[in-house]
Amino acid sequence: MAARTLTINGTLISARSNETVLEAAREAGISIPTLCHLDGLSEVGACRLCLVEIAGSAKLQPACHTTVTEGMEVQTDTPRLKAHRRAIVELLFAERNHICAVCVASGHCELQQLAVEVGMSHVRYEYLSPDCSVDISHARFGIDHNRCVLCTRCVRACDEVEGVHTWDIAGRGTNARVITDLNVPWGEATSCTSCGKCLLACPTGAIFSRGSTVAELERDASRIATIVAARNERW
Amino acid sequence: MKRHQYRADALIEVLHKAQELYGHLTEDRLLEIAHSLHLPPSRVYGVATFYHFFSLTPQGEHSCTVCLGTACYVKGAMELLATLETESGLRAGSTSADGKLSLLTARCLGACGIAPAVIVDGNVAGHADPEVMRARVRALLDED
Amino acid sequence: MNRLKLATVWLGGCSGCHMSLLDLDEWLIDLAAHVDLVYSPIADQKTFPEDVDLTLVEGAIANDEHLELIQDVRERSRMVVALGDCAVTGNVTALRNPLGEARSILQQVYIEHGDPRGILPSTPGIVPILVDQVVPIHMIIPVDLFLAGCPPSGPRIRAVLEALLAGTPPELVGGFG
Amino acid sequence: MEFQDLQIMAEQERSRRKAIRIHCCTSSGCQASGALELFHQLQAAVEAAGQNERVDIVGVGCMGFCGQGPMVSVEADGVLFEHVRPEQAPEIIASLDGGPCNVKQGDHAHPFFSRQLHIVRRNGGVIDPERIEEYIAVGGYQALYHVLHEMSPAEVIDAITRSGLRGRGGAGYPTGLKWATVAKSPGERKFVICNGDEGDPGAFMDRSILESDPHLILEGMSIAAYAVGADQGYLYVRGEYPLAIARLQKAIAQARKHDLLGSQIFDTSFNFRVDIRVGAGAFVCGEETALIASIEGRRGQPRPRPPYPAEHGLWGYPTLINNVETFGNIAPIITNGADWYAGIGTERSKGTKVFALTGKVRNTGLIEVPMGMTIREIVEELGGGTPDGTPVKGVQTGGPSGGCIPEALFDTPVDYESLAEVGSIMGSGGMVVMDATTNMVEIARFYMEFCMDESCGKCIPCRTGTVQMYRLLSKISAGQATAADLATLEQLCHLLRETSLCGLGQSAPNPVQSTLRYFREEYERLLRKRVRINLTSR
Repeated sequence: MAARTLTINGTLISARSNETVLEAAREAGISIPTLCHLDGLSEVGACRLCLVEIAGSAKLQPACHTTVTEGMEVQTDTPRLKAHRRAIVELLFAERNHICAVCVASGHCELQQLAVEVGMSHVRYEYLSPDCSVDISHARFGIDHNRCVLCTRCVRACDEVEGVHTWDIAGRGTNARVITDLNVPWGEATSCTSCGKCLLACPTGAIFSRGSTVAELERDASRIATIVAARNERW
Repeated sequence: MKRHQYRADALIEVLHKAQELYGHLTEDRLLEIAHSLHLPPSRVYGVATFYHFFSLTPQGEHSCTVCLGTACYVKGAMELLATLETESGLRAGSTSADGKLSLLTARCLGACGIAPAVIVDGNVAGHADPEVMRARVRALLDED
Repeated sequence: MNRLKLATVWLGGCSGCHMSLLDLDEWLIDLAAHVDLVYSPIADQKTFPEDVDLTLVEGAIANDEHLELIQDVRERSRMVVALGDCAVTGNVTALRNPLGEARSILQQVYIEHGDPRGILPSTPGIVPILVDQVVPIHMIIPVDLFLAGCPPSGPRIRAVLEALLAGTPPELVGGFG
Repeated sequence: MEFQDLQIMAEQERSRRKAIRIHCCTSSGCQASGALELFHQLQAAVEAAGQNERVDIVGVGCMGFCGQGPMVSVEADGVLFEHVRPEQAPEIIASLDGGPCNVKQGDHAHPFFSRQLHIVRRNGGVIDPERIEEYIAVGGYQALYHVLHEMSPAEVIDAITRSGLRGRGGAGYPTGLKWATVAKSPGERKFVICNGDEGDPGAFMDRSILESDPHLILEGMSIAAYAVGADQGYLYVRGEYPLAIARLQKAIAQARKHDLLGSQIFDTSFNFRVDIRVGAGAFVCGEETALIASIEGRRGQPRPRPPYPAEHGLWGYPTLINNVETFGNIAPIITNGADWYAGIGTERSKGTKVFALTGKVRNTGLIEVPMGMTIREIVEELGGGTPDGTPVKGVQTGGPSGGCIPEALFDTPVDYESLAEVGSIMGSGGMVVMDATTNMVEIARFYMEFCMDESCGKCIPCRTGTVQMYRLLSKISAGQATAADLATLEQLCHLLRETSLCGLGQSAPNPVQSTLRYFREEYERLLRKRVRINLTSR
């Protein structure tokens, strides 16, 4: 595999020719915030948190979806990018009812961690306070739509890793929500194998295991990548 | 579905056809489509709810669609809609309890030259006058 | 050295942030050496005084009294700190927002789920009037500093106060919940 | 089919024509004004007057003057009738022999007609769109023949490039360059897609073209397919356009019957099939990657570009996507030559542009004018100003992705660069005139509501940023907002423009930003000093 040399924030780094800017940056120890990205799953470029500046391109590009090129000059942490990231995280907090104090994932939540990372001190936007439901019809898991950020990691984990496609998105715009099968209660979704990969993939407390109480839910999202890697190597 | 050889990419075409035949898409029908096209039910539901053309609830016997495109908007479509909402007691996008009438809105019918435009049971009426439309809606509601 | 005039305010919250402040135990005695507590739920002072240097506000804006008080707080304080998640985000106090406007909430709480079925509280001048949607304080007034946490831990409150007393900008790490 | 066959068909069609041909517009706009009934009454009147041998009543496509419909024209002497009522049919027929006629007559010399230049719409209002013979009689499919027999794909692309044609869907990407990219992208298969998902409210150019001259688009697509090496095309049409869909279906069937679509077209090795895909009510499907997703039977959500569809499009194959009007220019360019086309318009924007002139303007309808005409000429001369003489305030071009251009800048010529400079876009061609009574904050709110409803929900800035912006605009409109709210609104404009995934979100702030730029005082007048909060209503 050919190597590419590029600079990220002025630091010269080398990367494999098929790597994304995100992968190259992480290998070089440069952190770029992400939310919809999860190692092992396909990229959708939807959260816009990993947008970076690339010299010669007027538009910001998602690091997760941009392949490195020779001589590329990338900036990941300019004031403009920081301001945008903070605004995006604030928009998410305002969109649904993310109340950390009563959340199973508090302390182990990627959204909460992102808020800290991007320096969100408060939310400048009006809280939309939608009336969202909680579905605990499944024997082992539950889904709290109040905490869902529509990153579609559960949809992709279920489709691409488990291969059953129980999850999808219904509706559109801000009314979009994740559903199981034909929008039936999760417990009645016959395609679900109860494998729990959606739980592993979920960045927030939206998908939780029943029985865990506030701040108890810990999980390891990197297990998705492990499963994918193991499968690829075995076959 | 046969005509589309049960191809997964024919989903939207099939949904169009099903809605045309039955007026709206029931969950049973969506499930049937999912099975025939070998698609996950959640994907079928996701597609059916993404596009505003598809309706999962029955539509009224009659329909009245007010165009809210820019040209119609500039020419008073909102006032027209408000008049019809008051007359029918329906909110835009809903159907009367007796199933007589659905009051709907459209993004743009492309009939901007004759704005404001209203479609009553498939027939476009241009230069729509609130009072005339009010009477037509009343007539549809009162019909036996 | 001038003693700093400190106020703490308790709006729509559970008082947990004040408890957290009180958890600072003996450090409070050190604090008392530098500040005068001029207004607080734990002090006997009816009206919000003039010329306050620093006001810590716990809780969200949930009723008309809060609305009035927060305006006084802003007008009479040099610095306003939103203390804890309710003041910063609305938090648990705002959990009622998805259920609708105030009247619908009262209806649900006092009539539909009341046992025995009650009446809507309406005692003008005594029971405050609810706002339709609970909002964090920065939606009403400019806020100088946000200290999140439910509640913010004693040491975090202390770190902020120490920095402010020393006249340096406090470093706010950690977050919500 | 050979070239001679085309000529024979054309000759036969011309020779069977009767002495007098009366055109009755049967496009959507006029149909809504009762044109079909009028058409039947005209036929009945001809019958009744015993004029069957002499007079032909032909249902034709759009004449453009939709606001004055139904429209009827007499071909030979050029008489134009407006607002014709069905019961007036006998009067019109009688007038052919000098009978008295009180039907309102239009004036071909009126600037609305005389200042237009028809390239794409040359057959609109002239031929019966439901008969391929009529299209062939005016020279149809000869360009395709010429291309297949006398030009290499590279030569076709070169001609399109030299013509200077740019995409008519909004962004104005050079068409030749796009074709060249698809042509050189490696792929076992390639596709050509015609984007007829005309979603901009206030625009109906594509509907009108498809209804009036469907074969023109099929021919343009075929030429493109030959040039880029595609064998399958899709025509993606909005579900809101049933008449356009019906006429396209008919046109495709006729073209197949005459071997103008299908295998070995004009006895060459060129094969091309076209299928129609009907949209289902999603504005975002006008975005090319979303459109592709929709054709593939999925939710119409865009994906990040690059890779561009030209390299990685429908089912991963190189795909050419152009809009209806762009394809409408292809056959005329081939027929008349690239230099002819390049001689029309301005330095960087060549040819003509079709606009839907609507709103508070006396003459509403469809116009096709050379690039470079000023907005003032369009609104005041062609449009005739506002109906009641109220001063014009501005004009919105480009729909929800465009901007509002104030009257003071009406001397701006319509070309891609000039419109962008004043904060709007060419867009697909909607041109909504607003007069002094129009509330600009409300207009911005209207467009933001549109974008909010049409956001697909995939990327965060667009999905929830449009909601926040809509709420802020509503708050301002209701007189409940403060200066801080206005500042937040402006920050969000910036955020959406820079971070949204696709054009919908990136351009959603345009109407807000342009109205703020030119009509800021209308916003500021509505601001209040103190925050206001609703208390329990008792």
